[in-house]
Amino acid sequence: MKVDRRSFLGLGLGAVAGIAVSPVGIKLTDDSSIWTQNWPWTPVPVDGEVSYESSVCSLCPGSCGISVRKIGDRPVKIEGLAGHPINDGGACLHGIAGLQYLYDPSRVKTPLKKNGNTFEAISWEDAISLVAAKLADIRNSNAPERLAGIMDKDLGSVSALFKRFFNTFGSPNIYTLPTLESNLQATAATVHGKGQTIAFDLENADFVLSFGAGLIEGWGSPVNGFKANASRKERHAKLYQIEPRLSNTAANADKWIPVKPGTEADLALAMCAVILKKKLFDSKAVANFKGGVNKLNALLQKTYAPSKMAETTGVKSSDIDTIATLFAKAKMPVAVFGKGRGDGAQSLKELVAVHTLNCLVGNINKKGGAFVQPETAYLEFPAESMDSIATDGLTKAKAGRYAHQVFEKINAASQPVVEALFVYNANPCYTLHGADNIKKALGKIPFVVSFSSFLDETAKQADIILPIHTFVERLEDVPSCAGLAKSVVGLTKPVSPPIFDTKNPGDAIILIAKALEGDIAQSFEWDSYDDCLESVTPGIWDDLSEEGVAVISEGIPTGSVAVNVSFLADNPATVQAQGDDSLTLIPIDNMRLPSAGTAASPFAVKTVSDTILKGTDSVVEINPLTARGLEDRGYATLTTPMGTARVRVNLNEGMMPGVIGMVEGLGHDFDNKYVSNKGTNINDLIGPVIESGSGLDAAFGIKAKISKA
Amino acid sequence: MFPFNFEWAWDIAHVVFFGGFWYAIGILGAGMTFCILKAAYDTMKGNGASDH
Amino acid sequence: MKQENNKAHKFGMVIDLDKCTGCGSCMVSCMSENNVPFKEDESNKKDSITWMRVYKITNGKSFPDTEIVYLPRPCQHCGGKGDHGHSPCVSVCPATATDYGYDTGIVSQIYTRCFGCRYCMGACPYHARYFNWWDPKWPEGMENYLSPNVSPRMRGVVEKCSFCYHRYQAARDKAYVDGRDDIEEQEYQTACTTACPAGAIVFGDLNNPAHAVHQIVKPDPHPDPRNKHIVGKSRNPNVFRLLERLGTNPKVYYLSEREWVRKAGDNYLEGEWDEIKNHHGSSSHD
Amino acid sequence: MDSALIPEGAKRCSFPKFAIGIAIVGAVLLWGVYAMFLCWFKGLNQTNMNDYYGFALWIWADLAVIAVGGGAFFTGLLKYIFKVDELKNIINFAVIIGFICYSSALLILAIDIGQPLRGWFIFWHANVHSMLTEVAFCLSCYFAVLTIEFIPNILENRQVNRVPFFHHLAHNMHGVMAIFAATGAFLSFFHQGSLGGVAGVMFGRPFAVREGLLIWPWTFFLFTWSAAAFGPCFTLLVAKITETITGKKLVKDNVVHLLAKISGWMITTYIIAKIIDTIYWATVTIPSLGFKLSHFYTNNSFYGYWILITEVVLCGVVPGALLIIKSTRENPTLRLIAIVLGVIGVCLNRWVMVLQIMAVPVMSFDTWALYIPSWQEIATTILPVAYGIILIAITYRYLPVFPQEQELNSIEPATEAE
Repeated sequence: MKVDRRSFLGLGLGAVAGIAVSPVGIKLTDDSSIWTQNWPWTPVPVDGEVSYESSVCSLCPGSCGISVRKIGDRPVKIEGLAGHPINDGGACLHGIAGLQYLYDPSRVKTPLKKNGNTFEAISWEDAISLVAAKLADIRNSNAPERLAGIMDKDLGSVSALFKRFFNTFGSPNIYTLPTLESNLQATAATVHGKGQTIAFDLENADFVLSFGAGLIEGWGSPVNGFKANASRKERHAKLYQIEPRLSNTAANADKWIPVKPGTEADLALAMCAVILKKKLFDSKAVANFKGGVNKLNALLQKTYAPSKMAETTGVKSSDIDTIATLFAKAKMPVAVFGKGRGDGAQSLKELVAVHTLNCLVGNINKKGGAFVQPETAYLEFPAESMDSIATDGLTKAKAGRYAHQVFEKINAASQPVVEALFVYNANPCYTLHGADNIKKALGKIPFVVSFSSFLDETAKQADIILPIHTFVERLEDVPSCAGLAKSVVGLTKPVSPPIFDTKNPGDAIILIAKALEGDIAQSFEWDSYDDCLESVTPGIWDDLSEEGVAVISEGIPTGSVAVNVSFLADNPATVQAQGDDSLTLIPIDNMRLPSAGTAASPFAVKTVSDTILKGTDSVVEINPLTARGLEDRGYATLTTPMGTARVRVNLNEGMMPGVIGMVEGLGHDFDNKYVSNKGTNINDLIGPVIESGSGLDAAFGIKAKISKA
Repeated sequence: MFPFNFEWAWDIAHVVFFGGFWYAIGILGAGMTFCILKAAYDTMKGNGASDH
Repeated sequence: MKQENNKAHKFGMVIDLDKCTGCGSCMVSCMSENNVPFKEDESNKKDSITWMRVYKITNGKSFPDTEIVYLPRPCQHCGGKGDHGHSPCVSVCPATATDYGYDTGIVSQIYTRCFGCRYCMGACPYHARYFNWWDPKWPEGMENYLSPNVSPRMRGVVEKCSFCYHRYQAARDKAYVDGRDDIEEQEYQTACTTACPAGAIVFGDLNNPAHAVHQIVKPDPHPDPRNKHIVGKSRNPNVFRLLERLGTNPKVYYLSEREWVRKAGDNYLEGEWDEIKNHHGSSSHD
Repeated sequence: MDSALIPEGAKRCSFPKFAIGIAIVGAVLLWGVYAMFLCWFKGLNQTNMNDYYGFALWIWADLAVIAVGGGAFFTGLLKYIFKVDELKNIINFAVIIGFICYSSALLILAIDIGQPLRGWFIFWHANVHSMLTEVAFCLSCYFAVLTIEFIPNILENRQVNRVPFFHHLAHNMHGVMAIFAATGAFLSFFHQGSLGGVAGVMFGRPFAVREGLLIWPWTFFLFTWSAAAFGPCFTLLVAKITETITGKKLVKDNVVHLLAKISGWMITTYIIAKIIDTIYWATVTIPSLGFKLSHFYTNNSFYGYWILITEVVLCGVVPGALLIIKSTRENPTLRLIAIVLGVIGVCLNRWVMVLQIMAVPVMSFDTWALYIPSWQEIATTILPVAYGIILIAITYRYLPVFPQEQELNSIEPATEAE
């Protein structure tokens, strides 16, 4: 048949009409929509049996109890553990987002060895033998003190294992980074004597005078702080917050007293002067003070009278008088110290001056006051086995009082001061002031071993990285600390099998010790860290393993506490900010960003306001009066003696004029696009200022200038 | 859209709305059917393309 | 639909703004409970999916009289004018992809039915609705923490807070297995409520006088004599709702002892606030 | 080479010239099509819309083309129902413009929705309480009507008309066109109205919300009215543009004057209603919600009172007055100014009722949200314009669109263009 144009047209139209009335179209339409409802690239979570496991979060010193919801083997959600003595159900955003750390594909997945500028994966056996070989060399050269170590804290059995390792190795050079707990211990040591720590009974105090302590910004045990703060409303307890910025704590407080940055110690002393002058102190308590109360009083009345301190601190002398009086007359007052989170740079003068207020009103070891108690001790290790190299090594002087001094020494020296460095759970290349100098110092150390879950700033400087379990994968004892009124030990449990080829840090150090053989190996005779933990916690293991938590002490500590005021009576100098510019740059602690070495989780970063981080720029807070010529959200160049940063500006009436605030916890530079390369690390812009006497880095800020970019 | 869709309810809103809708569809459908059938009829009856 | 008991629930929330610290736990708890995705840059808050968003509000005064308050904003689960269930979004959704549960008072969102017209987003004055502008992507391996209780949303649909409806379903299922008619107050709590470390969020059934929310809110059973569209106004002088005057009838109430905070919850003409502020439901004017 | 397709007795430009013109506009069209596929395959992240601007440029374009496309239903209504017979000379063109506008609107909607493959859920799972449902149903049905109205014109093509069946079909369709037109007017009334209702029912948005009659807010009636009023302006404007480009007079002045007069009276009555509505809204509706008028027009870098004054006075009162006064109406320049202002006015009204609603903060602590469209949005918005030009060019070339063309151009054909 000849197909002419017309019949072709007819056939075509017929076919179209046929298809149109057939179910093909409807079927295709339906199928395509069903396809969009099941796009293969949109994940479908696997279902399974639901179970809950209790554990403890060790992301921060808070030591909160957590409940991990699991579907089959896989943890899917972290929540606060109801009934836990510290957090009773509440949880902070970092803990809740903890699984983003666990499953993070940018974790260190296997042991790594640096090869030029890159890392290559090696086996655990190779990694341990490389480390052991290097350490053996150091010992063979009879200079065991040239092994240094840095840990995040000096608490719990893993830290104890590291210390034990250093002891048996023969090096006194093991350091912790400044934490609230270390600052509390330093304060207690100065006022009450060594081996003690201070806690604050915030749940009961009826007048909290906080010298910049970010009680709801991550200070101490954050969730506990939130709870204590929230309970103020029902208890009708007052909170007076002293700091240069309208922080969340200040905003939540009954009164915000703006103070010039770095003059908190002066203000506290002025209040002491008022209390002494008006005889508002607890005479019974003060009668037992040692170290020259009269000398101190004379100094305070002469140098720190409110009239003299008004100009210095920016607080009216009448206000100083009123607040000091309110504080002294309150039934259960407590003065809290530790600016921001209380970690990082702090001045001992300030800490002691504020604590002296507590001592003066006699609230030590009283309900609602400050608790002075011995440091938590529950670990019972067997005696160490020491060889002669170890005993000799331990007699050598430490390379510095604190970690930053060691780094300074390394940078200054032409000879190697440290041959090898262990870094455990710490990120000094990010958290210490003048972070660039720390990196430089690490570069000068021939052999750096990092025990880390993440390839953070410090791990990137390491020669060997030993990947460790996250808190979701490991067993560990987690003692509470950080100013908590009760002392408990929680047990972190491996609720998830290890996602990658990682180990418990305790196991890593045991393996290294065993590889070194001899006395060191003998001191680490456990089969595994898990065995070790059980054997060194004989008093509480039953509670720990069954309840997940052991209460060491709670309630008001008994017994009298000595008070010595000689430190203040000698009138230590107040630390000044470095530089000559007219403005002062201060760090802001924000609950949604951890200031410690670990970067925030993607979820936490997502919650960060656009007045803190915009795109990849840090946004600095500045009072409109100070920000002449700067536009809100506009770009600016921020310059300090340490460096320059391009930032954006947030005109903020809650900022004291003359002060620039910049959030801590941004500006990480490692390979994780969700949390890194965002904003500026303020520790690059601030340099350390060492407080004479205490040796602490007390740089509360730095002088700065800002101009339109 | 149809009474067998599970959102459907025999309430005033559905009756008015879909009443109007099906009414309009009905008119258009009937009108077009009429035109097409009539055109086919006209085509078969006459064969010129002249009258207008 | 058959209900467990004769009386319909009306789930609602009270958030104590004096206790809220702006810590962000509720936001993250919500994200991890509900499989909310994240992307590289979340600093543009206008395209950042946060079912629970915490606003920072200031009193607008200069230093040192400035004050700030944080206001967590989940979906308000509006009952619409007269609380008849015609919430601003439900009434406009052309495809019945968002619906009002008359037995719970919860505004649902059916992701597989939403075709992404975004009319509901335009209709919502609280910006509680979010569009999936991008395909949700989790870094390799991170999809392992996704919960099977809430399906991840595909690109091109709107999502929002569901008052953790899956938790209600789970609680109801459990009650059914236990042979109980109804669930207990503590059995059904949203992820933000349980996470809040300050205990600032209280959740429960506004229709149940035994529940804490009811006791705090003391909802007025009568329509507001000033505006008949407003139902369930709180008789607690410190409690307010966001944009109550629009007649959206949210089921999220806020509590604050600070007057400027309560005033910030709605819009007032000059002088109007002083007239209105002491009006707390119909009974206060009897 | 395509002379066999060109209407008998009509002069058209040479095919190469026509082809070049089409190619140029076609390039723009392809740019738009490229952007369209980007949006479909990569998603709406290609736009600058966000969670504050769920409705943006496209929805404005959608409402605007439907408003200016209103000329089709209103002219049809006048022609077939009210028997205003002169309008038969422009009805074909009005229908084509309507067809272009409505097909564009449907295309834009298909790009705008996040899940185009599920777009039919709006019918299948219809929520009859939603104004958008009403829009979708009436829009699609009315598009069917426009297609039906357009078909006879297509069938009048010289070659097609030779087929007896098509000839008879065209004839029969003309015969029952009044019924189709009536249905079209009914559908148009509701979808134009429901497009207005889309804004007016948003009681969470004080800038949009209006009181009304039964379930229909006042914007429902204002939108229908304004589409009927300004639609003919657009028909006249496009006819004028076509005349300019072809260099031929295509519609007699008396037809133009009549349509302009009707439009003028519609605009005038509409704008009175609009002014009353605005005053009522400003003095009764929004104060009851706690807002002052200034809230909507200050504290931002774009939306000021100027937009209100431009829309209502400059592009409403002025064209209305120009078109109802005989002397100005019959002055070609002033008439052109009036219809241009009118078209701008109705587009501005749709802009305000879509974008300004999204921009205005409602919560006391919220801020104004402004947005700048991405190039993909702009390209896809220009796409219908290019498509419209091409379709008009083709229909003009091959179909007897203007019944008066031969009469008006019988003596001496002027210079030709596409």
